[in-house]
Amino acid sequence: LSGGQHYLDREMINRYSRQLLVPAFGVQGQLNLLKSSILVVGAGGLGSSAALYLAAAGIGCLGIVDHDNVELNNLHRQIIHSESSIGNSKVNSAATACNAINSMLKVVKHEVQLTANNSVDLINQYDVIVDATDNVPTRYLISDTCVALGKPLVSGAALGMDGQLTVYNFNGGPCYRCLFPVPPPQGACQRCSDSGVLGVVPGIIGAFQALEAIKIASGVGDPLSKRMLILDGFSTSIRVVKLRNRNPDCSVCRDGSQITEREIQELNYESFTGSSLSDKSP
Amino acid sequence: LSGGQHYLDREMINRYSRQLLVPAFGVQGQLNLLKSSILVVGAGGLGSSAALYLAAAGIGCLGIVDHDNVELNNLHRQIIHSESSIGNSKVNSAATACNAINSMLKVVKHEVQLTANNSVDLINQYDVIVDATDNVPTRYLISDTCVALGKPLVSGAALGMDGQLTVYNFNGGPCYRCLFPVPPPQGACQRCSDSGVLGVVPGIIGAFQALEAIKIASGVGDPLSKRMLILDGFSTSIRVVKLRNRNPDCSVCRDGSQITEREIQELNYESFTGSSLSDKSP
Amino acid sequence: MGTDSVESNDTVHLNLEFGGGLEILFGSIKCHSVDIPLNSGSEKLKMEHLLVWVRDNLLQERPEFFMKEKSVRPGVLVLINDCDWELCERLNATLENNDTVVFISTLHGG
Amino acid sequence: MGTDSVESNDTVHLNLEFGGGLEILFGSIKCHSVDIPLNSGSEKLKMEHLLVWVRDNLLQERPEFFMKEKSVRPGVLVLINDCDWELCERLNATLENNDTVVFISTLHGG
Ligand SMILES: [Zn+2]
Ligand SMILES: [Zn+2]
Repeated sequence: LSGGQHYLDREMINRYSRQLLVPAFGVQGQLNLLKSSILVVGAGGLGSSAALYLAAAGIGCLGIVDHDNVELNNLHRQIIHSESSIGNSKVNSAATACNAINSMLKVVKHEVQLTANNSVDLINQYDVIVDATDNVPTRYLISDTCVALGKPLVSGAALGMDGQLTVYNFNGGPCYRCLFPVPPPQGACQRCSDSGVLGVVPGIIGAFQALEAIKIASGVGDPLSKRMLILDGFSTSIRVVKLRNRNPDCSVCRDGSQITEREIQELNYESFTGSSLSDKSP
Repeated sequence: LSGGQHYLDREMINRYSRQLLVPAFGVQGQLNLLKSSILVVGAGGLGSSAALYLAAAGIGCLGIVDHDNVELNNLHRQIIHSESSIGNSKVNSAATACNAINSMLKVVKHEVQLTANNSVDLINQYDVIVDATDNVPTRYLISDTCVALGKPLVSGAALGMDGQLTVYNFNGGPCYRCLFPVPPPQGACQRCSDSGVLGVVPGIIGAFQALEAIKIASGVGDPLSKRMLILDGFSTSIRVVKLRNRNPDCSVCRDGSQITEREIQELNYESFTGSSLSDKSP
Repeated sequence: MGTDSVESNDTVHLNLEFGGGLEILFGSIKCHSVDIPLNSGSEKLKMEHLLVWVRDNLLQERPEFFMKEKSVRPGVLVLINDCDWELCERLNATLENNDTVVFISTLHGG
Repeated sequence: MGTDSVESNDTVHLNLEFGGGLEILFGSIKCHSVDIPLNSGSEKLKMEHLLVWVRDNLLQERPEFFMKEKSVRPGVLVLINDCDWELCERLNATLENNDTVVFISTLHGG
């Protein structure tokens, strides 16, 4: 889905001039970015800032996946939406906001729930995947699909005043299952809709996700692979810790026998994790 | 300018429900926030994310100071604006975006350049000040005024792929002049408009500024006083370092002889720093 | 020199931190400065021993949300001096005086 | 054990980092692992001595953007092991083997 941009026209030079001036980024970084396509899965708290900053930065194509509608109780954190969008689809609302800031951007709206049946087709269309979802089974599904298709995955999460960020499946680094071969027990982890989140915390993590996706897509800088950023917003303490290497025995990403597209479709992520793919209340 | 909110009505309970569920924040944190007034100086790269997240979070009153108009080359980082606002005032554009996400918020538009003549009157109206400006003399002016009026100051900065964040003049911590009694030599520091910035970097720092301002206004958590967050976005490395205490000999904040409102008006910040208060090109 | 800390050859001083919501199991206190007694006869403190000590001495509720069998429950990352314990022998890792061990529950919200 | 590093009682090994744009003065290299020779007769390495060594051995251009008189120029923060050098005697601070010293230019953009 990426555009075939090989030069910067006059409007691009004006629009992106402040980025072109960054020595480490420059014209080549911007050209790489303009050729790239990035998929943001989830247009909620993380996806709001991730999608807006990706749109503004000048990627070639932005895909947005969500099947929810905007609710009033989203607006304390989901700054891509507004009151006038309440009741309308998040994908439409987010796409409108992204094109309002950058009409040169191609936005593809995927108003569906990501499932084992569509994840391969969706993810295969993009260069870099941003996991901005809010539940355990979708996180396994996205990571497994990225392994099968060889896509780098920028993964963020937030809850309460805490946030976490890492890049999976990049340049020989671990996948989600290398770190978490077994899902957590039910009750040990919760969604924003169950246990709350200070709105700006997913905003911070989502912006960091945009940064990592931009770095991967432009080929500039060192992405947060084999490392994890851990934010404690209550005390504003931040660690960037060293993570394990890829697990040579990982059930999903081990060399020579990575998970296949067909195997993904045959997995039941909800029964594996004991939790629902949908963040809608039952 | 703060509202006199003493209870949460039904719409507030719905709108802020995910924040009310955060144990450390809760109803008392939200009520404190709803009573607070916060001034964001600068509606640019830092101010875009800072103001949007403050608006969404439910502060009582948001002031925005800027005297510039929106330009196309702002839009790679200033996500509070959109193409339709090009040529219009940043303050109007930002206020419209903030009220679109939260119509309950009182927004005060200050379409002026902050100067030694108006800084006391402006800053005196607010509980917490966010420095989202882009030049050295304005940073001294804001800090000096915050010292004279006893206001906590959340200070952010970004350039290239680097960002910095700290809280000045809070709870016995240092002011800007305690750290930097002498301005840097000309040529040693530059503005985004001169030397460029990757758009998402001020987005990250601005969101952190909103977090710190929310913590101070709500009385929740440990603000980043006497500490500085230093972000290297190229390598995604982050330090939170320990800063000096207040300098007992600081020319501005020393006990018993703090700078006065009148002294601020008599200072020439442009000649002190050798640099212009305005970020407009000459 | 302090009067409120015990240090000897028979204990190891550690800084323990719990995060990502795991602190709820520990009275919502994130940072614990502790002196762990060594098992008689053993000269070194291993992670395996630390986990049992934490469960028996610091944990206030729901041990099944902290441990599973001899290790931490799935979904908890263990960091020894800012390094994934997978890089340093996991349960068999040896802890030195003043090491920092972080237990962090991975988040899934967004 | 390495062949590419010199360690002895006569040098102090330091990790130096330059940031906030200051790295431009050092060939745009942010991290430098260096062994600083001690002045003959002095047993300890002081910050004052380090600054001169950095200026004479690492700096590639515009020394006035790094130093002013005997100290760093205004607008540069110096951090010794993540601590503002103002908390540890500034020019008089003593550096130990494997210390990390960060020189960071404060930013003003937004
Ligand atoms: Zn794997
Ligand atoms: Zn001061």
